Formats: sequence, C-alpha cells, structure tokens
Amino acid sequence: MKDTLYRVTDQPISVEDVMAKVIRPEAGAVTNFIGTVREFTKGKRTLYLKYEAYPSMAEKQLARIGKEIQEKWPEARTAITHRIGRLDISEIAVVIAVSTPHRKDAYAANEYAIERIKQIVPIWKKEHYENGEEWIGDQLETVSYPSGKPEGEEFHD
Amino acid sequence: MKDTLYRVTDQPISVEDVMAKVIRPEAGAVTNFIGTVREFTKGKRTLYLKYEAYPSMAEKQLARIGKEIQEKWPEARTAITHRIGRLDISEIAVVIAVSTPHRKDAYAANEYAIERIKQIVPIWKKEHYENGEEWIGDQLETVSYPSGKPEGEEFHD
Amino acid sequence: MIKVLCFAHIKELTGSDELLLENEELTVQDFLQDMHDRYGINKDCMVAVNEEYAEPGDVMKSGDTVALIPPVSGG
Amino acid sequence: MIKVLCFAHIKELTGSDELLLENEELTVQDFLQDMHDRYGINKDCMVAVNEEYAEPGDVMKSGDTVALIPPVSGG
Repeated sequence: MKDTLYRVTDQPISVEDVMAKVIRPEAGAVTNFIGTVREFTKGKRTLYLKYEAYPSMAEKQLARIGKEIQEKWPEARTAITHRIGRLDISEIAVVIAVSTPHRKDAYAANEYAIERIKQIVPIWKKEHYENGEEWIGDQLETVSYPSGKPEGEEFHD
Repeated sequence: MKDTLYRVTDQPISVEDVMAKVIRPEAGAVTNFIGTVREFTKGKRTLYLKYEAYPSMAEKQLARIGKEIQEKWPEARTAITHRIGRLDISEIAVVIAVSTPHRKDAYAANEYAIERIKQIVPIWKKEHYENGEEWIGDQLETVSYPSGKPEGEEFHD
Repeated sequence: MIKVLCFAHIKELTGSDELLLENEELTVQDFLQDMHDRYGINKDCMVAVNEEYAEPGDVMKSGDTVALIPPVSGG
Repeated sequence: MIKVLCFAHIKELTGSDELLLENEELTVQDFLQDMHDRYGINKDCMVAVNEEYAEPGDVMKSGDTVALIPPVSGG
C-alpha cells in the first residue's frame, strides 16, 4: 500500500481511488486537490496538453513531499497521483488527497503539496495551442520555451 | 442542474458526482472537502452518528453559501451535498466541491464553505458512544446536550 | 395558527417534532419566552420564520412555519 | 560512462533523450558548462544524480545516471 501512495501514471486518474488510500477511522476530514486542463490561459486557447515526466524520480519526489507533510502535520496522511501523456480539456492531471483528524490541517497540508509539486517534481507540461506549442517552464508561467515549430497534424490525434 | 448544486440526502454521497457538477473548461483547479465520521473525539469512541436536518431550509442555506462564495470569488463554482440519517465510522457526511481557474481561490472558497456550514445550515449531529449519546451543540463542540439516556439496543442496528 | 418545527435536542424537550400555536401574531422574542416557560428552551435559540433566520423583533403570523434552530453541528 | 537523461525542452536541444559521457568523474558545474557549450543549455539548469537533486560542487562518476531537469511544470 505504502509504495502506491505516490504514483505517476499514463492512465486516467480516479479521484475516489486516490482518496480511498487516505481514509481511516482517525480522520474526520479529507481534502482533494484536482488539477484539470484549463482551456484558456491569459486569453490563449489550449487544445490539449502533454505531460512528460522522469517517472522514477518523480515518484520519489512525491514521496518526499508526503514525508515533509508528515513532519509538519504528523497526523496527516497523503496520497498523490500525477498523470502523464496527452490530456484533453477538463481531464485530470493530478489528484492530491490528504486526510487529517481536523479540517484546518487538511487544507493547509494539501495546499503545501501542490506548491511543492510545482517546485520539485520532475514533470513538464507542453501546451498545444491552435497555432503552436510550448513547454511551460515554471509554476508562475514566467518562463517558456516556444519550439517555434507548429505541429498542425498533431491537433487531430 | 442549478437546483441540484446544493443537496441534503439520506443516501450515500458520491464524491465524483458532486465534483462533476463544478468541472468546466474555465476551471484548472477543483478542491473537494470530504467530512467523514471520525472514530475518536478527545479520546471518546464514537460507534456511529445520526444527522438530522431541516432539509428544505438546509438546502436554502447551502445555496446561500454558494452565493456568498460567488460574491467573494466571482469565478468560483460550488456544489455541496450533505448526508443525513445514520452514518458509520469513515462514512461521508458532507462533500464540498469548488472549481476555480486558479488554485488559491479553490482552497480559500472551499474552506469558507465548511466554516459557513458549521454556522448557518440547520443540520444536527448526534454522537452515539459505547455508553450513551449526545446531540452536538456547535462547531467547536463546546456545547452539548447529553440526553442522559443510553439506548443500547440501537448500537446493533 | 402558527406551525412550529422542532429538531434535535429541541424535539426531545418538547416531546414532538411539531407544535401548533393559536396566536394570530407573535414576536420572535415573545415566542422564545413562551417556549422557555413551557419547555425550558434556551431563550438564545435561533428561530427561522418560513425558512429564513429571524431577529427577536420580527413578527410571526398565522399561517407561518416557524422553526426552533438549536446550535447547528453539520459538516 | 555516465548516462545523461534529457527531458522536455532539453530533449529538443540535444536531439536525444539519452546521452553517454566518457568521463570517469565530473563535477555538476563542469557538466553544466559542457552541456552549455555543446547544446546551449542554461547553466542554471537543475541536475539530478541517481534521482536526487545535486549541487554544483557534487561529483558524478562513471555508472551514475544523471538527469538535466529544466524548470518543472507539473500539477
């Protein structure tokens, strides 16, 4: 069980499955964060995304985040699954589930997890727009690496 | 659809169903809060709970919370389902789903919702312990109304 | 007639989930005093008139549905 | 031999998802200078050695698996 708490997968993610890993009699609160593919970012329309990962290291970094959470919130239990590959609009990219005895911690620990994912987990997002594509370079979307090479035929995969 | 966003039900709640009501192309973040029945509260063991509601008014108050959220976070969409009746340990009492374009708001609005539920929604919890039962009087669990009358036979419902 | 709904702890105090009052009109304040005298209900209890929370000075009328709302504990 | 894994934008710069270096030993700093000179990779790029983030002064050795980690964008 323990080693499946932190996963990178190329399959669709079930929110219920991730959540089920942290539900327990001591917990009165579970928070989920679900990151979905947003259609518009700053007025620019996304057609779909591709996520690429360094999977073995990404799972280790997710487990590290879980350990950090347990140090900060000893009663919290965390499970995280991140999807890679092609994702269409509104598909689920990541699910974070945190259970705690009391609710305040469940929100704080969950938000901590998503912030850390965006700092240390080797997963990269490539946005595919109507007229091009780009690797997104960081959380704040201030760095990007336009490929300069539209790949029109990919839009109809 | 609109009128099913805020529900009181005596049936088990599906997290995926509640979440599905708020997922949309403009949203990149969804948070869920899931309140489950905790076995131990301050060392006291709960066997099960019963929730009672003033259902029609409770749904109106849930809708009011949704409206308050939309005033504070105009891009947020909220759905809330609260269960009533008998609930065993780890069963889901309430699910709050909030979607927003960006994640910070999804956490803040969701936490606002649970705080308001505990203030204004006419739903009451009765804890059933090994040797008695009591109506829980408020959020902070500082007020309680012991019935003083253990109902042993109910424990095996 | 004013219909009064009782829930949770209140229902145990009144012994019924519904009471009927003969009054044509009654302020929330006077209603709470009456409920206190008859059933020992806390005078700070919240009151809803037709599913909306009411203030002590608000008036309930014949035909209204009133609810005694003890401190809530959902969630 | 040191194996170098390339991802995302880096893979497009090097033209490959894997490079092999003949070095017996190499500091992270020297490695990044080499990658910069050959492929134009940013010298501030993060580096992982055997799946752990490394500091500029850390040494990679033959048999290690190294990864160039451009700014991440998961979540």
